Amino acid sequence: MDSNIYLPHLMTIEKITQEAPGVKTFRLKFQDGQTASSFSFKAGQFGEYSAFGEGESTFCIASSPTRKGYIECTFREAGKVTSSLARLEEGDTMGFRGPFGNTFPMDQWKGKNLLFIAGGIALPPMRCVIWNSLDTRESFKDITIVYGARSVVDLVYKHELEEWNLREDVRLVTTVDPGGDTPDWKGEVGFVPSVVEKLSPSPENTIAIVCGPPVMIKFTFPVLHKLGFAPENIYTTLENRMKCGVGKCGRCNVGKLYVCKDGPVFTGAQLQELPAEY
Amino acid sequence: MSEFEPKIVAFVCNWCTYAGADLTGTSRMKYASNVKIVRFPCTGRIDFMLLLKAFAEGADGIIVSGCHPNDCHYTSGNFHARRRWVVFRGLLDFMGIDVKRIQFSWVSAAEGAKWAEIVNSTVAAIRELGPYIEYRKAADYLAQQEKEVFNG
Amino acid sequence: MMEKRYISLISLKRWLEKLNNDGKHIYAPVHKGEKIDFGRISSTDEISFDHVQTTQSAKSVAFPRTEVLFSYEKEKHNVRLGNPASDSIPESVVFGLHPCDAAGFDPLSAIFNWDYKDELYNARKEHTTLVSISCTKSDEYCFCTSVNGGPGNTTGSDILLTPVEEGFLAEILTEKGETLMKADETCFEPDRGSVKEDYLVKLPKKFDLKTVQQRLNSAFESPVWKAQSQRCIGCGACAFVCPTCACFDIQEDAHGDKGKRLRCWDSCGFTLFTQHTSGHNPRETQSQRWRQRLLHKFSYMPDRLSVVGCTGCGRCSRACPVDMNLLEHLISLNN
Amino acid sequence: MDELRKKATELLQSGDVQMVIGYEKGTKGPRPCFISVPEEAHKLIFDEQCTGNLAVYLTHKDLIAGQKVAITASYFALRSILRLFTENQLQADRLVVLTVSVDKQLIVFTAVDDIAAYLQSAPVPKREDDAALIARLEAISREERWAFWTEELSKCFKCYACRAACPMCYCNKCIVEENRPQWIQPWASTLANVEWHINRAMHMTGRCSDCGACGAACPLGLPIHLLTRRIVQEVQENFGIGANEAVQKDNVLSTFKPEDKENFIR
Repeated sequence: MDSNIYLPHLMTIEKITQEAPGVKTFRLKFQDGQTASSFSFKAGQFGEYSAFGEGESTFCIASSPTRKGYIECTFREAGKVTSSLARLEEGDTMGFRGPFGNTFPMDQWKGKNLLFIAGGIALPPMRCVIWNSLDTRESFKDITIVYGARSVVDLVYKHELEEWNLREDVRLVTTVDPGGDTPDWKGEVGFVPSVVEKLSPSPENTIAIVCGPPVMIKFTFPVLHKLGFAPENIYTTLENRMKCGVGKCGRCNVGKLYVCKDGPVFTGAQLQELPAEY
Repeated sequence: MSEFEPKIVAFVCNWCTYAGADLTGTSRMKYASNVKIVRFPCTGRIDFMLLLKAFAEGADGIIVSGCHPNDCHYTSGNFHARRRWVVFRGLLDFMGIDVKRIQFSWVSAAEGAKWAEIVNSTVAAIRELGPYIEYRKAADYLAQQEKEVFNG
Repeated sequence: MMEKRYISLISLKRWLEKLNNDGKHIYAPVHKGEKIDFGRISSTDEISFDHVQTTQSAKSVAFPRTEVLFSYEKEKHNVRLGNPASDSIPESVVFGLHPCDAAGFDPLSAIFNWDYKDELYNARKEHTTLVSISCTKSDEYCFCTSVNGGPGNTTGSDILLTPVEEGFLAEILTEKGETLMKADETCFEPDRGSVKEDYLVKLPKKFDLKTVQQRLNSAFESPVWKAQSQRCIGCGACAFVCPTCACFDIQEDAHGDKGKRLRCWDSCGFTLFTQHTSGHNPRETQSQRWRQRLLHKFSYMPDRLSVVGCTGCGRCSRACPVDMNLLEHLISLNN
Repeated sequence: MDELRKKATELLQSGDVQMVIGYEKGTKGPRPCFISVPEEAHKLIFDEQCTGNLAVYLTHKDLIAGQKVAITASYFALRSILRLFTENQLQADRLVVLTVSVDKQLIVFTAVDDIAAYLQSAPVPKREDDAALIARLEAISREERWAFWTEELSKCFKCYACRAACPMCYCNKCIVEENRPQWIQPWASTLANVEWHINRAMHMTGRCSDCGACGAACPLGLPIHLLTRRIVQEVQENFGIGANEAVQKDNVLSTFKPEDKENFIR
């Protein structure tokens, strides 16, 4: 079979970072030199990650396309595949198919303010865009990141959060759910939508990128509308269940759109048109 | 052709049969080496699927063994297991799965000799019956794909 | 390409025997218990000619219910992958399928090729020649004429046979069909000039496809889905017998360090089909899943792939344990 | 039948129930229907053809949606209803159970115990074809039985119509969908199918009404209901518990008697 779309690339796990309880980041390198040099992707795309013997799981590529030579994925141990991925060690082999799906239109965002709003384990898909924009910082104006998790310990990318916090050219607001704070917690306490409302960012020349669990999205969108953000200036990524990643297996569609092909990146305006199948 | 050596998997309870099998060893009793023992807390915990999986993965015979009635460490696990086996055996036989390849027994911690006898006689019986190819053949879906393309 | 010939029943059997002797795998409708279904034949005597419809469609010749995507072997830190070889796919002939089944390969091919090309499907399809037989009877579940088809429709077939008098009018429709005919051309006589339409079953249109599609475009929130799906018990019978349903699952058959990744049939009607690991389910209720099935076939596929996802074979309704009659629902949408 | 329609109208009109689960005329035979307005009660039918087990709908949460419902139950469906009561899946004050006896009398059950009493007194509908096939299978050799079942079950494509049609299969997640560990291979191939059907049958022990809905639902016509029927027989022969009794008792496999048969254990 010359071009078997279900055959994964073999990847070596170069580095494993424990981000939070049950959450790990893998840095992966292509074992095949030719694939490694020809591989390219854009912010927002995802892949199918294989644990051989268990199956595949879908995550966004969490590293920035500006960082060459590797890709990263961050996942929480939840089901069969992710639990088995979590048992792998540095130097082990896993599989990767991708990149799949559409991308954030970062070229169109040049010269604008970027407002990132993320909840829990949804920072990873956004981390790709954040680093992409920080690595090409001159292309954008103000960059604001609002990130919330259930509790302090659940915040992922803690080192990077510190790094962003220290940067002059980034405004970082972190928050944890009420009760999730610790005595020395210096960030906000409250749910992401209410923190955004309090922050009251200006919609002027601003793109909002929202990633989070369905319930967070559901409550954040109205806040953004209230603040005056036009639906076409709000972006999100949908995470419907997928198997094939290539528009065939029939799982991920929302109405007539396939999240794996037409998404995962959608604008608020597109979501208004779509039936609520996500 | 080398002689057929039956592969036997024994599912045994920790408290009686496993201790009994231990006694067989410490008493230096010789018995057939064809058995791989899998230890469970109780016969009540031995799911019938384990037996089917053993056959599918290459076992030619199976021994399931635990405490005698009224001796269960958990009072009634073996009674529950017994009921399950009654129904399971009946169903298997009705489906044509060879129940002669499954030996159920009660072997207490003191019955080292009985364990040796159970293993030896089971090995002999399975040697007589031959490898359980019939069952494993059903597991090979690639060989069947030809036929199954339109069965499916 | 189109050439007309005549073939007598005796010659037809001789031709099939020849194909069989040439090593081709011939699948044809045969008796399986009380049902008629496709099976590989070793003798032409096994073939059933007088049924209305086989239980299953012919799709599994190109999209088998269980298929190896690749194999793997783990060794310490490394993994070796084994790609299925296309030369292991046998040359196959499906004989005696009806036009609705042959037409079903169009939507299937569209799904497997609309963007990424599914070479596994394509390889099987390429190795298959379809010799269809026009319909001389129908039943209350048939509605091919309402979905751009017909009892003598040539779409998808390589050769279409229409029963006339003692033999068949043979329409050789593709190069593949011609090659197959030439395996023993002596079996085929010159066309006797039979008028095909005279021998076909008359099947009036039951609804207007355009109207149904238009209604569906704005019917997402309609209460009709809930009402229609009350009876549905959520099994996958309709999807599995359907000639165009292509939803699949990917599973792992692992044995120690070795294993295979498999593709197997799945159905949008199953509760867990779309359920996330978190438990969240975008299509939580049976009515949402029933709606997905209808909209996918009659709205999304025409829209995205320019092909209707239904050929009117009626199998879903025949197979349904609770008589979810698709035609009845389409007629009610039409009205 | 008129009596049944009258009763259904009355129940809906008085607001005593919000829905009647019954049979209506379908494409070829009777099919399930759901009547929620008295004007539609005339659609209801009930005769010997009405063999599908409507009790399956009683655990469909989207359908029932907290309503009080009435159901027209066949002999076997009554057994299933009893079992669902035993397994605490039904509330007696939210359900009206109706049946039509062999002498065409409408019976409205007022208590769960009345259903049990009716089942004892009414004749068990005969399924002679099944009995004949079981007898034939018992008469042939074990090897021939294996050949029979592997041939039949090799056809199964795992549409799970058998499971969907069964009132006892109300689990949110079926054992076949459990993937940690993957007990049963979820794809369709002979052994994976054999394992699935053994599991299905075993999980029915002492719970099966022997209605045959699983086999009737099978689009491929596989006689899988014989497996559950065989289990019913095993329970009767080995433990002396008949189907009517089993559905009312604690699960056959979660109970035991010290004197249970053990002639096969050494």
